[in-house]
Amino acid sequence: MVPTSQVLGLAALLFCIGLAGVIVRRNLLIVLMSVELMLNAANLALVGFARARGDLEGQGLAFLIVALAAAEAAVGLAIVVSVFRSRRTVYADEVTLLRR
Amino acid sequence: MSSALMSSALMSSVLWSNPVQWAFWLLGGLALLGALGTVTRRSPVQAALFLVLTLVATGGLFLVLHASFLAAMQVLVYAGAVMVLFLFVVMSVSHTEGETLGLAQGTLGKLIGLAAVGVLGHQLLRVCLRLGDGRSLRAALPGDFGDVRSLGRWIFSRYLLPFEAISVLLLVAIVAAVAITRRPPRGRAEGEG
Amino acid sequence: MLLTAIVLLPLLGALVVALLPRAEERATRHLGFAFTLLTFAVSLGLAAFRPAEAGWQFVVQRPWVASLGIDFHLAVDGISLWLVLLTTFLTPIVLLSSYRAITTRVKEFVVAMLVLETGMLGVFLALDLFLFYVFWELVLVPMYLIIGIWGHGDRIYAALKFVLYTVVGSLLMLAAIIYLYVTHGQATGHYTFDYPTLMLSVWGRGEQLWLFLAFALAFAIKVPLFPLHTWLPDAHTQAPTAGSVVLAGVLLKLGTYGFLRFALPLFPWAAARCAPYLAALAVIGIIYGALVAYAQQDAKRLVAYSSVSHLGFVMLGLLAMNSAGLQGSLFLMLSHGVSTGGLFLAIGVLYERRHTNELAQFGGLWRPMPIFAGLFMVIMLSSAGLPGLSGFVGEFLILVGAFTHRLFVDGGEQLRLLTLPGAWHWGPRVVAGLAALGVLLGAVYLLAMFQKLMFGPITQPKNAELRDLDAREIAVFAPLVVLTFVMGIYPRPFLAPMEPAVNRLLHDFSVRYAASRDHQGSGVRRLRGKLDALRDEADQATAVPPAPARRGPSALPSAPRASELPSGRAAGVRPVKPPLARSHGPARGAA
Amino acid sequence: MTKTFPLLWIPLLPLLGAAINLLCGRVLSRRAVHAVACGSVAGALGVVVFAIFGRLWPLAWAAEGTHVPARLVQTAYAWITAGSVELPVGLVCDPLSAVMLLVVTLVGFLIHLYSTGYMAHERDHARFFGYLNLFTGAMLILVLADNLPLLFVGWEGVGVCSYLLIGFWYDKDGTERLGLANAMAGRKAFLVNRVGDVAFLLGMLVLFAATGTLSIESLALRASDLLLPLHPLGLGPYTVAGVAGLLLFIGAMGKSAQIPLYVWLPDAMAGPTPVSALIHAATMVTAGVYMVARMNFLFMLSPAVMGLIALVGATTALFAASIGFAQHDIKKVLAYSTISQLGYMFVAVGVGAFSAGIFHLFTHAFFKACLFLGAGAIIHALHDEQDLRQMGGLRRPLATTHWTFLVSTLAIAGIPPLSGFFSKDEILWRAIATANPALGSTWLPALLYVMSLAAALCTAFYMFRLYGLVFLGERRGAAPASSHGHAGGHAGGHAGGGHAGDLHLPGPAMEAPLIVLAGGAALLGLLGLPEVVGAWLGIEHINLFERWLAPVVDQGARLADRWAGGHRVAANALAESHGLEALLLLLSVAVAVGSSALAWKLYRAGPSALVARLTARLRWFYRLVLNKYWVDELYDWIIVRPYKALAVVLFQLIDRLVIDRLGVHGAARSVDGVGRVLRRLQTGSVQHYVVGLVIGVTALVVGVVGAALLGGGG
Repeated sequence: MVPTSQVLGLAALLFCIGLAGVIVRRNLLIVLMSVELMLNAANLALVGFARARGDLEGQGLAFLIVALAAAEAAVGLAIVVSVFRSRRTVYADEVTLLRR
Repeated sequence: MSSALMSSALMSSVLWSNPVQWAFWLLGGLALLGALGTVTRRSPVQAALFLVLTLVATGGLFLVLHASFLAAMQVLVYAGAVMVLFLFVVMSVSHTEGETLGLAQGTLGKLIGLAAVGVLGHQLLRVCLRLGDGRSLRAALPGDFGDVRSLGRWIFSRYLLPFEAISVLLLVAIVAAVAITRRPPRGRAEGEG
Repeated sequence: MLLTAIVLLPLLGALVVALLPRAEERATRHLGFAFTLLTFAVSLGLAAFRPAEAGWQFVVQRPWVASLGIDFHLAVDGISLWLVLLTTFLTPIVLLSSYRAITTRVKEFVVAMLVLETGMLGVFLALDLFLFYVFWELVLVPMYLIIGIWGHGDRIYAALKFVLYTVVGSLLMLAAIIYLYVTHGQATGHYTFDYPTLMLSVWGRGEQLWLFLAFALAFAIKVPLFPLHTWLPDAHTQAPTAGSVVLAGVLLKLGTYGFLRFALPLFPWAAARCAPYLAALAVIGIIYGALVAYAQQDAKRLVAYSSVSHLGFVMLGLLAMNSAGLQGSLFLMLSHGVSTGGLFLAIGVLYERRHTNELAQFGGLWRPMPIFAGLFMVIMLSSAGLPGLSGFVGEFLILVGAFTHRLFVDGGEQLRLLTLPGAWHWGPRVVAGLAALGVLLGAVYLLAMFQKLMFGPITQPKNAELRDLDAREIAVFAPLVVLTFVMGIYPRPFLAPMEPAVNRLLHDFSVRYAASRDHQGSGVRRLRGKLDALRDEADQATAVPPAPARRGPSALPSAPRASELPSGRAAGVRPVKPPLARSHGPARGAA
Repeated sequence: MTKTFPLLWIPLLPLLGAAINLLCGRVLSRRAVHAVACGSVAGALGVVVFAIFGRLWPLAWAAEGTHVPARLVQTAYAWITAGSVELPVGLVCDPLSAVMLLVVTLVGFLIHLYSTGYMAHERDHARFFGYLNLFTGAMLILVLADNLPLLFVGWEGVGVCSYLLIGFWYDKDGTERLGLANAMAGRKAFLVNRVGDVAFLLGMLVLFAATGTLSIESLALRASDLLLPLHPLGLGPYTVAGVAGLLLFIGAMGKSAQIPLYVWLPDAMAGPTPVSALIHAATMVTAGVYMVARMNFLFMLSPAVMGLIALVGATTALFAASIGFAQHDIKKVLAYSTISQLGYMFVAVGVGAFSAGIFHLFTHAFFKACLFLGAGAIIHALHDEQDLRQMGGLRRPLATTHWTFLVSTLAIAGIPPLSGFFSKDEILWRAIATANPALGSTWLPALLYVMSLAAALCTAFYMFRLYGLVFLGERRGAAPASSHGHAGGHAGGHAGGGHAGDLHLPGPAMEAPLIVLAGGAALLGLLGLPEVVGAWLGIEHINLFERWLAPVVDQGARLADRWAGGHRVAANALAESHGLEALLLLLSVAVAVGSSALAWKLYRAGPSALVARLTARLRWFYRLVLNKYWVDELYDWIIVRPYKALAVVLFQLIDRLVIDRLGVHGAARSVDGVGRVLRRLQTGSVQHYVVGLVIGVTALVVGVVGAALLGGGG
């Protein structure tokens, strides 16, 4: 018997930590990890809801999100690798192709 | 923030006698610890390991929340496949150890960002905690709540389309990863995805 | 149906031409020329126009974007009739003239010209404000390319200046159009861009002013009115001959046409308020343009400034808001299209031979190229407003219109657009007098140019053996020169179809003015019944036409009595009593 | 008394000729071009003669006594109709226009004929004859028009033709100076005319605004409107007739070379001499006089303007005549004499003696055309030598020219019984015998008379000076090398003309017109014998010319009596006494003969020593006159140069600097600046974008949450 409020609060905390990581860290790998973290937090929240409402909607979504996270990780990492190949770095602020 | 959590916890009276609750606190703490580690560790490897900790802890939380199948998925897919993938990449990429926690350039922007995150978190917590208050959970859940059969039936009946879509997405992602990482000059495709 | 064909044929041509292989330059030219000719031929179908009728003819109306109330609504009346014909008439000539001048990217050029023609025709024919705006902007793109790609000198600067100037204006206009659309929709529940429908409502004074200014800015830039004219000389000077001709011949008329069709009738009260200032600008433009033209060393630049001067005349005639003035303006638009177009063609001929427009480079050209000189002279004199040639008719009517300017609105009140508030009622006379000065100044710079080009001995050996016009070039000039004579000697057929349409517009103007005169503040008021209904009754000068009234209880003060409306003749300058008499002291023995 | 008649053919024929010669002149043979040119004008002459003597004359007889003028009319088609403007191409031939028609077609035809000889060697003679025909057509339109705008068409048409013909030798054998000078002269003529034309235009506008019509006939019927008060520029009140009349008269000033707009005429002599004869002596320059006479009802309604006209005329007459003293260019002398004679005509119309004015116009057309053509023959003979100082002793070699020239000189000098005497004397008499209520009725007549008489004195003097310097004495100046030919150079023999020494003798094509014109100059005066003669001979209405014009030109007087309550220029007390008239007649004869004799004496054998001494004594005055009072220079300084400067300044200052630099480019630059600033935000680093995103989300959440909590009463 866990109060939903605590579950959601926990999820919120995880989410914010992940977000902070995305913002602060320069290493693209760690940025990606932080993203995973955020997705994870979302999952947690969903499951919490499922538990609270007593139906499987949330869990279903969470399931999908897990798959999504996997895909995202794959593509993201691929990008990191190719970026690293092309310019020998994995630091976000040294990759400014979006300028111009 | 955690003080807010504590206070709300104190408000709900019956807690202290409840092992499930204890489990939740433990696992939650571990998850937070892992998360903080992930974000703060300088070497990617360590960060990855901390992330694993978080993921596993979350799996535990899923169990606590009657999502047994998801818990299994979490451990298998995340803590297993995804993290292995991460470690592979980390190994193949970062012989650039020791990133200084990047407050060097764009510091101002990052600080603003952090502040924003702080505000955001505070708001979210306010909502969550209020939301939970006084809302009594359904004590009685079906026994098979969240196990493979129920969830599977549920997915393959009602969520079939999204499910298929997701599978296609995965496929696309794999192809994309291959395409992105193959070296143009020598057409030698190496599927690091 | 006919109109749809006229508008879309050039576009079709553009598509076909675009499909041709780049190498086939001759074929491209001929095909493009053929399409413009075809368009002209089709537009001759407008001969079926019934000149006695005031209303819209050849109407095409089918929903385009039904959800937004946007129609594909084309129609022609006595006002747009000749402008359409002018466009379809000028474009083939221009393409023909560019055969030798344009040698690079021929295909793109032809396509651009064809698209341009569609745009111009659309502007003249569209009765749906949105459609109008689309065509209005459509004109911009090909012109930009024509100047920017095939121009000379720092063409990029000129092209950019042209586009920026125009866009600034037209964006404001778009905002105004949307405002009309929304407010009209909210007030009547009928969301539409349809011009005739919108004409059935009047907007409050407060908003009229802003709406009018938004429209007026867009049009004034196109005209161009005095302080907004500096894009014109650059555009003209840098543009290729064909560009200059279309620019002077048709594009400038888009502005004046816009004033006549939209800005003035839609917002009569604001128009009446702003007219004196616009008229002042117009007259300044007339004199200023003529003066500055005299200072030019570059033939094209000189003619460009002459356009500023002539278009000042046109604006003055429009603002006179009486039958003579409006018809004069329309006529001068045509005449200016022919004569100034001809001048640019002639200068283009010289440029082809000598690759310069510097007046100093020429002189004594009459000896080597007499045919050219003769044709040039006729066109030049027509542009100088010589009686017997096309230019004079328009200028004369405009001066009469402005000089005898008065407009019955209702009852005793007569509205003098051209009188500055608080100024003595001699405003119109003075304005017309100053404008008449333009006739003199026009002769000054044109004769100076002609002398520098043609007279005196040949100073530069290169000029001695210049070719005279060949058959193709004569074929280019002949229609223009003939038209110049015809329009000057027998202008009646040109004026006849204008009269009913113009009177109708004047009638609408005065009805709408009366409706909006005491409609302070903002908001849309429907005119009960259709203006046409009002018009019919007004024309047969029978009982009091239904008062323009707001939907709902309170009605407007009664509309002008039919007999006082400027219906038919009364709209014009015919003095019931001599205006001078009426405006000065006791009218002894008047009437 | 109105009949319709196909008058349109009269202007149409020359116009057709012009079209033919201008379009395909270069492929036609010289002979064909001449045939077309002369033929078309001859045709017009034929139609005119038939119209006048076959149709108009009987009508006039029938209408004798009544005030209704006989008129032949035709409305060809509706020209401009817009709003209330309704202008037909309406032609009318009444006694007044009949006179003009005769002059234009007859003199015109003779001059065409003459030109076939004079321009025999011109390179593009087709262009010349085309222009000449065009001019004739335009002039005929001007004369026949029954409404002002149509008249204006002819009015400006002749202006253009004169522009073209003055600048005809635009490159004068490639000699830069002369060629450009000719072109400039043409331009000057056109522009000065345009100044007048603008005033004319405004005059039409005023009339239209006041009466709502521009047809001359219906204007005459709106006399009441013409007398309405008018406040030009809020000043006033003047009458419509006054303002409109003034404006129209300014137009006439330009066309008829009156002070201050006379400056173009002397320069116009740059054109070929037949042009000077036709346009700048016989026809075009008299258009102003014709117009005033045509609009006599308008002018009679405003005595002030009439007085002004008379004064301007008298001043011009005297002023121009004085300049005539000292010119060395034979054509310049004649030009100034033309201006002076035009001044006479304006004196006439200014004192309401319209018929006298037209009569002088009529005679002047003949003797002045004859003089110009004679001068042409001389110049032709001397290989384009125009300087009097190079002439002399041409009496014998150029016999025909000499006699015709002498007759015309006598005529213009006012020696009885030649035509000039009668016409000029009529004007002098009416000048003193007329009172103008607007201006002092006592001093004005006297002043006008004195000035006119002085002008007559000068005229007689400089004309005989001219005659003496050209024909009497011995040939001065070296015989020019015959290689120095005139326009177009000499190719082969002369059209009928032979050579005597170094002279080209004029051929019959050139001499016939001279003789006809001289005959006219001698005899036509008899059409307008003064009343005093009639009194002696006991013949009523001996002045046929006045009788012929009366129905038209007395209209104004009648209207003024009816509407203005007789407030008009009218005959004063003197007019009654035939004695005085006879006295003044003798006086003017004495003056003319006296000064002619003096000139004869002084210049019989070239400029005599006495002349030299006089000029030495009056050096300053001589210089002043020689330089035409420096009027051209004055205009150059106060008008031309400032105009050019203003143009340049406006262009550079307003257009370039204020509007473009500050306005347009300023705006552009400011936009550019803003862009630079904003571009800073685009760092391209992902994380900054994320920050932006987070901030956005946060804002949203805060908003939503805030709302929710408030809504939730929390």
